[in-house]
Amino acid sequence: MKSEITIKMARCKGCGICVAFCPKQVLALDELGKVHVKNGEACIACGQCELRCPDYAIFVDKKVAK
Amino acid sequence: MKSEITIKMARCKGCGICVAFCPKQVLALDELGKVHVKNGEACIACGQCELRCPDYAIFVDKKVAK
Amino acid sequence: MERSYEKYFRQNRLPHLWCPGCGNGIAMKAIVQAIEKKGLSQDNTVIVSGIGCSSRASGYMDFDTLHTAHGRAIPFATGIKLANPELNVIVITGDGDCTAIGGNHFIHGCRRNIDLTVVLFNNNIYGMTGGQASPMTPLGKKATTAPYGSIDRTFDAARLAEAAGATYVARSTAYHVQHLTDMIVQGLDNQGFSFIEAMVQCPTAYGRKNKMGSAADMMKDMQESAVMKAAWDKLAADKKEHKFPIGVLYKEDGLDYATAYEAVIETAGGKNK
Amino acid sequence: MERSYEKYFRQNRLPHLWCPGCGNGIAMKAIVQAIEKKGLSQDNTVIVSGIGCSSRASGYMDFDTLHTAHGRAIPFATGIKLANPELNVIVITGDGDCTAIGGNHFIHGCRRNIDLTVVLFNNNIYGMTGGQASPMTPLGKKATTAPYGSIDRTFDAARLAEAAGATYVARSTAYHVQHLTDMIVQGLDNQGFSFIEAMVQCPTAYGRKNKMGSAADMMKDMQESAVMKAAWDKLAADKKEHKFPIGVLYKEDGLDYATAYEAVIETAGGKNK
Amino acid sequence: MRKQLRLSGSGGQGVITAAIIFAEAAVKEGKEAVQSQSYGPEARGGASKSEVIIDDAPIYHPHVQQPDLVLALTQKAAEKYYGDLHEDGILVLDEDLVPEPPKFKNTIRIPITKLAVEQVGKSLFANIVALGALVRITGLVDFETIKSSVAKRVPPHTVEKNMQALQVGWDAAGKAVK
Amino acid sequence: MRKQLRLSGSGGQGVITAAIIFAEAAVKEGKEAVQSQSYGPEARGGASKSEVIIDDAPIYHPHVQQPDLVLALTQKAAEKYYGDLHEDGILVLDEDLVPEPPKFKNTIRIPITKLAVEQVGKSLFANIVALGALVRITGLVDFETIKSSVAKRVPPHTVEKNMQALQVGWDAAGKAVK
Amino acid sequence: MTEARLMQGNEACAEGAIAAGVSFFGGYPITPSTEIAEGMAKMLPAIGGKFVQMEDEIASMGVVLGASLAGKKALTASSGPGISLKQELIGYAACAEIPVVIVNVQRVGPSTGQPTAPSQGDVMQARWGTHGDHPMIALSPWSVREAYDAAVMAVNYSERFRTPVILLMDEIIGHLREKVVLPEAKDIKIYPRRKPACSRAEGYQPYTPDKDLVPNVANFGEGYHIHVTGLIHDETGFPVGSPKITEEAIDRLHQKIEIARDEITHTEEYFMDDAEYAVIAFGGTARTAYEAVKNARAKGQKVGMVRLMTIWPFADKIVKALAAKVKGILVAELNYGQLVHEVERAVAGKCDVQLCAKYNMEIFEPQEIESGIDKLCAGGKD
Amino acid sequence: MTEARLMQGNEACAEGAIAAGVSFFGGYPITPSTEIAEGMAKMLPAIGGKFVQMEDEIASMGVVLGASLAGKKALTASSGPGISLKQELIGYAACAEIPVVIVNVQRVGPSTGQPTAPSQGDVMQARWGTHGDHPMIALSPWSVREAYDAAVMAVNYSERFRTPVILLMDEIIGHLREKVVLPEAKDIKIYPRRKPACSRAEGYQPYTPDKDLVPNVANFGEGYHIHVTGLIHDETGFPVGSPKITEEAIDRLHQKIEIARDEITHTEEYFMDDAEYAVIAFGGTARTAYEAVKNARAKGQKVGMVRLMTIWPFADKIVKALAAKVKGILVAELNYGQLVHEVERAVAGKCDVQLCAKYNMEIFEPQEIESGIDKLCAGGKD
Ligand SMILES: Cc1ncc(C[n+]2csc(CCOP(=O)(O)OP(=O)(O)O)c2C)c(N)n1
Ligand SMILES: Cc1ncc(C[n+]2csc(CCOP(=O)(O)OP(=O)(O)O)c2C)c(N)n1
Ligand code: SF4
Ligand code: SF4
Ligand code: SF4
Ligand code: SF4
Repeated sequence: MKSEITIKMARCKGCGICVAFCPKQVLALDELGKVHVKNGEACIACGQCELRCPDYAIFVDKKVAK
Repeated sequence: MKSEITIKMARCKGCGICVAFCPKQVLALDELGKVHVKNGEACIACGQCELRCPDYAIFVDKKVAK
Repeated sequence: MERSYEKYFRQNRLPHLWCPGCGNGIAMKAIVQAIEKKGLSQDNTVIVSGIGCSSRASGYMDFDTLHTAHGRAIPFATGIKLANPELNVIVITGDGDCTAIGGNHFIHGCRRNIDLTVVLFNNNIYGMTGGQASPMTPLGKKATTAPYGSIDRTFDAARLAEAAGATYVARSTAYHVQHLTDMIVQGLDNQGFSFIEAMVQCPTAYGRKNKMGSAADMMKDMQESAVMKAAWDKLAADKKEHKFPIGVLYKEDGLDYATAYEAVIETAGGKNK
Repeated sequence: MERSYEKYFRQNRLPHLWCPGCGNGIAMKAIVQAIEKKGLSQDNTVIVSGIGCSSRASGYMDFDTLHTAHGRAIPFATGIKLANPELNVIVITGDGDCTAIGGNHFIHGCRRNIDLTVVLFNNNIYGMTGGQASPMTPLGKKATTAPYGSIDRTFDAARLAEAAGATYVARSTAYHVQHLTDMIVQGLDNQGFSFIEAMVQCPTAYGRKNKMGSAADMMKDMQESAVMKAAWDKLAADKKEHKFPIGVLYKEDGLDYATAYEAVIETAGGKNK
Repeated sequence: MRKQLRLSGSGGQGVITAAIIFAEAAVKEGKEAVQSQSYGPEARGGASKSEVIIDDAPIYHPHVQQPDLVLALTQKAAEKYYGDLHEDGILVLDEDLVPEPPKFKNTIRIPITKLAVEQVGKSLFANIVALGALVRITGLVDFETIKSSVAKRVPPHTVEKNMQALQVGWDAAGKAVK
Repeated sequence: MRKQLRLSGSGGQGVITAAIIFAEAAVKEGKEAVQSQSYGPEARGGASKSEVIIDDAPIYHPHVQQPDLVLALTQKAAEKYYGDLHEDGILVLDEDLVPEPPKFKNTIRIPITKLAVEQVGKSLFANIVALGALVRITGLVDFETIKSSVAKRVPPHTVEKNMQALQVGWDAAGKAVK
Repeated sequence: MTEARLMQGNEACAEGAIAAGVSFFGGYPITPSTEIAEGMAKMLPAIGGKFVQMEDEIASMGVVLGASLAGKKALTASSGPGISLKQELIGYAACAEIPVVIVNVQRVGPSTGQPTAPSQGDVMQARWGTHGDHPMIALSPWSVREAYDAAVMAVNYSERFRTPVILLMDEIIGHLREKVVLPEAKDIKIYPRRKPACSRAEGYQPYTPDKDLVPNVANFGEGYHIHVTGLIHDETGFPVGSPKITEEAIDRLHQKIEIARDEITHTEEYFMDDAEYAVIAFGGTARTAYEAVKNARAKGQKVGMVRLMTIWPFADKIVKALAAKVKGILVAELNYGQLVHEVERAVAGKCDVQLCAKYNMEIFEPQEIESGIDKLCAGGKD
Repeated sequence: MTEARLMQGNEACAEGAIAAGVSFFGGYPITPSTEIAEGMAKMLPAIGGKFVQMEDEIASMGVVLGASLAGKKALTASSGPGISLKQELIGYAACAEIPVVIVNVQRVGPSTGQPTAPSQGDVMQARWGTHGDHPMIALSPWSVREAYDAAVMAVNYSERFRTPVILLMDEIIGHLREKVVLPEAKDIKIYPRRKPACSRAEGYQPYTPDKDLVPNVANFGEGYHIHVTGLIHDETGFPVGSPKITEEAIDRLHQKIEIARDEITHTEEYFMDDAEYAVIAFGGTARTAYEAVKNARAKGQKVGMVRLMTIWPFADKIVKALAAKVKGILVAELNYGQLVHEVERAVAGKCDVQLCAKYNMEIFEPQEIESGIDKLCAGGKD
């Protein structure tokens, strides 16, 4: 996993924008209509989800090699 | 005199526009501030005075040879 | 010497109340002459005005006439036209009436392309109230509310009309009275929002304060500053200062609002009422 | 993962009340990021908005904020700027707020070139009141007050701003969020009236009624329709349909109103108070 | 006899539509009915409630004073709106979206939204599923009447799905009250 | 002792300015003074009148009730405004512009406008010529006081001409009342 | 009789207006009046009428006045802030005598206030909102069916008196849905547009009053060449600066409605036969007041209710008569206390007047008005 | 003491406002208020203040409210139609508690009316012109000197109560020139802009009321990050949809002025010592009423005058006390009858109330009020 994905659940409204713009199908919505990380391994930390999330609910940070 | 100049005195406010635009100095204002024909002979019936009179007070008609 | 256009005036209301030398009278004559040229019937032509010296014109013209509130002529006129599209609706307005308090209605009238012919008597000042600055008072000029010279940039109402959607935009001056008549005739020809800016002199509230001489002097200024559109387009930028273009400034084809509405009625299954 | 821009939000008021997928949140973030880029102090930046979904933004932003009446943000903002020219004044408005009821203030703000940065969240509809047509609802689209499809021609707000006198005019979209931020930064750079149109999706009141799919679908439409200004200028006319230019659309130098006023005070012999 | 119903949920869940259809069905059956709603101060989101009063006599005061039934489709709505429920009244809850049901004697829990998604295909139909359930639970209007009322209110191409939703709700209520 | 003056003419003739200056001079001399005017309903043109009341005691009702003096610079103004003049009052008329003077005992005719044109150079100064005449006729304020009041009110570059106008009026009144 | 329907107050208002002959609507959306515009947008084109959404509420007033002058019956609708913006042109309509109906679906103010919440806080504004002197007609329905009837009546009064009429709804009724049975078209009385009584040649003057003091102003486009202005004008329609004409003009504006006052002041009485106390209420609040009075009667209190459907002109006579009859009056209104001023004025000390006011964004509960009644019966002491 | 000057009412108003600390004016010209704008355009820049001419009256209200929020004392002025247009934002100022003074130099309405002629026809509009519930302060000067003082007072009240104040002038005073002696600057009491009592860190909330129920709202740019809205809000300034907060908010708006009511209700009595009848008048009309009362006294009639300088809040107490003392009250006003309604309400039948109204575009003559007095003394019979 190249990245750390943080989700502020209280903010997420499940609009699906992050899901739609993720080039690697990392994200999905659950039944309660909130986003979750379905396939974290595939994340390339492009940040498209964070960029367009209208609710500032999802954040992607590059994992810093320790 | 090539023309007939008619003045509706009740309308004339003596603004002097006709006087200023007359190319032949036919017209002048009197003391009471109304226009009068000072030199009718010079009139060439160009109609400049009538054209721009804001009060529709002066009219020039070409004299029709009888 | 009876002039045929006299029949378009309410004779019992003349002489009008405008000041000696005021350009409004010239512009008003241009309108009735345009009406005469177009042969519009007095019975189905309506004159609508706002409030201002210029807007007094409606009272002098022998049609159904409507002297509305300051700035509101265009909405009233829109209601008249939509209610009865058979009527020819002409709006007379001032630079303050049209572009200050009435600015929003002006641009929305343009946007809708409602079939009105709007003639703006632009005297660069609020005449009626005694000489306050208008949105069309040139920079640096004095007005009672601009005693140190105006710093408010001006509208180019014609440019604004075009950007807002008017389909016919023209300008002329009280000096160029025949040309002005022609501009109005073409405005009446256009089925859509037609805007004609008529530059007029206000010797009382504007000219005097700005030492511009007599009414005739002010008209001579117009003569000097106005440049026909075709010539204007060729004029070098540095030659354009203190000058302005006259003529048809913009023209396009576009469906007018009342006609466009017919489609709505059709879709809704209604019949024109 | 704390983001530095979070400090510009009133955390206790988040999550905001906008619908799931509403583009307003994206545009609001673009504004705070522009503020951060410019390094504007939170203490001397004021956010002014009108009334509408978009205008709710002022409540979420941690500055002095002012939620005015529908359409009136620009006059209030003008008063703030003139009273205290040290303040950075940013206006957030909607397409209805700015170009319908607020249209006159909008063009007059442009004309005066008062130093405001006005960001119009254009969702093509009245969101707040549940989906009535705005002056920027495209022809043929449905709205609750245009059940048969809109016949009202639309404003090009950017073109209007330019014609009215704005000295900086730009457009971007919620899809192009970084570009949008950049457009706002440049707007803040300009000392004068800066206008930025931000296209945003309203999936609730506009998208649903017009079968435009999800919020993401609406953003993809933006991606497809928006063309960078440079490319736009080269685009063949027939290729322009359903597309629109984004980027800096107009820019000029011009004295802003508050600065111009200094000269008045000087002439009058006063000192700035 | 007066019956007072309160339907609650969050903004987009369609409780107002459900209430309107209910009231319409009652009118169709010759009863007096009033329906009202209140929005939160927020334009969007927030809790939303809609009330229906059904009676044989004219109805004056238009709001529910003590509901005989409260439907809540979210936790927030349940907490906010069940308080004044008549002690013999019925509380109907979405089983999944009200995970912590208030303690009330007469509570019926139905997985309304889940049923809408799973059996009708979209959470959008939750309100009609709920309506089907309410019709059965209250017995105030005929199932046939509600069907025709629904058919009149919804977009034509969704009528079939909505009929299905009604039936799903009706059946679920049958199971739940058993 | 109360004195009531009415100055009338047409729109641009400056009777309001004259009245203001008169009142100002009275104030300078320590008197109470009020000045008011009324415009016709017309924006422009039409008759215009301005009134001045001068007294030693406070002045309440602000309009002239019965003038002691009426000045009229046009025929129309004369007809419209002289009616309620006190029988012992004075009617001052522009000799040329009021060609048909109303029949009133105490009438003074002065060619005010003509004097302004001929002796001061412009009809614009008619109001100040009239003022000079009124000061002499009424004796209510000092000629020196009026001079300084005029100097204060008019544009600086016109002060000289205006002083001349005052004098012309003063002299003409002297001749007329002789 | 038509079939029973579940109908919303705003919807009923729109349908009522159309039934009365309205074929033109100009407006600008605002909660809680928007459904009227939306209904008109849908219904008008279907009958060949026209709906136009204007740029703001001022333009909305302008466009309906224009349409009315061109011969169409016209309606506009708004709430709170929008009604405030319309004031100048409401005055224009009064002065130029242009028939028009303005619906105000009241919400909580001042300013943006609580936009979705019910209120009756615009009662005094309806009478005094614009500058200068002119009378006003305002009607306030208490049911969905009456919203329909009041819309018909408002249109009729605007035409009959050539005056703006305010349909003073509240959110309670505007958004309420209830069972209604509408009248059949043939049973609806419509006041037609007044027509000139003579031709131009016969000396027609647009503002010459008819016997009922109302002028028969011609529509534009009928060949009369009339002039319409917001300046004070004489019978010709042209402005005059004469004191006499000014007084006459303002007098007539008031008198044309004053002489019909009794006829247009609609009120209803409930439980009043032997009442010693009365509740005065109107609009949506009257429904709750009715319930409260019924409950009070059940408790043995001798109280009745007078419901005002016509708010303006105020029911002076009726309230005066009431004051002579009862010991006390309770005015229940959903505001800080507005109509109560008029009641106090009319009562002129003849009986006790108390106020039951509520302005917390919720409607009254019957119990609240019942406590008011208890206090009233106790002579103001509790 | 300063030198005596001949000064116009409108001029005095402008100078008074500046003396009270006004440094910002936004306006739009309209007769008969224009001289105020013109005076401000000239004077303000000379003291480093700002004058801006806006596109209309609505923008004028907006710009002064913005300037006030940014810390400047601000004034606007208008008449008739312009005042009607300002109503929405007057309500905004009341709700958001923004200090501002609106001068209304009244002219004859309705609508365009008689634009150059005097009237007092906007008395009720001043109180009830905007939608929703909020109180209003309105002052009406009767002399040029008092126009100056009233301007100072209006600015002070607007600052002290954080509320819009209407300076309800009339054309009579606005255009009158008379001798005045202005107070010296050092003798003018100025109420300074209220300041936050604590810092942000200490939990500052902009709408927390001070002891006098008025909040100390910070100016923009002082680092408080406040939020200002026209929605009903709590002490934080943010909107809340709670019935309790709504009620409290509306209550406080009224109460902050109510508790100071006696102090701000300025009235004067003339010839009242042994009076059996009284004339109530205000503004320019009071001057004529004074003359009439003096004449009546000379004729032996036991009549006095009560002049209201504060029109709103209405002088309830004073009028009630008056009613207990005299046999009859004559209300003289230059309109169709407006303030008389309030007088009747307050009097509540305790004495006779008669109206002396004039609305023909001319001011009263003393004789007209004297006839009114004759009728009053004859018990309404003549
Ligand atoms: C609502 C309103 N505001 C202000 C006025 C005052 N007013 C009358 S005409 C006018 C401006 C006139 O200027 P313009 O429109 O340029 O016309 P002009 O008199 O110069 O022809 C103003 C401000 C008014 N009548 N109504
Ligand atoms: C004077 C006035 N008129 C109407 C309204 C009702 N209203 C509130 S927001 C709005 C339009 C919102 O549309 P827009 O400005 O495009 O913003 P959006 O909600 O789409 O972001 C309207 C009509 C109001 N609050 N005030
Ligand atoms: S974009 Fe944001 S709000 Fe939307 S689903 Fe993703 S995380 Fe949630
Ligand atoms: S232009 Fe007309 S009004 Fe002017 S002086 Fe000549 S005739 Fe008279
Ligand atoms: S003031 Fe100016 S615009 Fe008005 S009538 Fe006089 S010259 Fe014409
Ligand atoms: S209605 Fe539209 S604009 Fe408003 S919050 Fe919802 S998505 Fe956003």
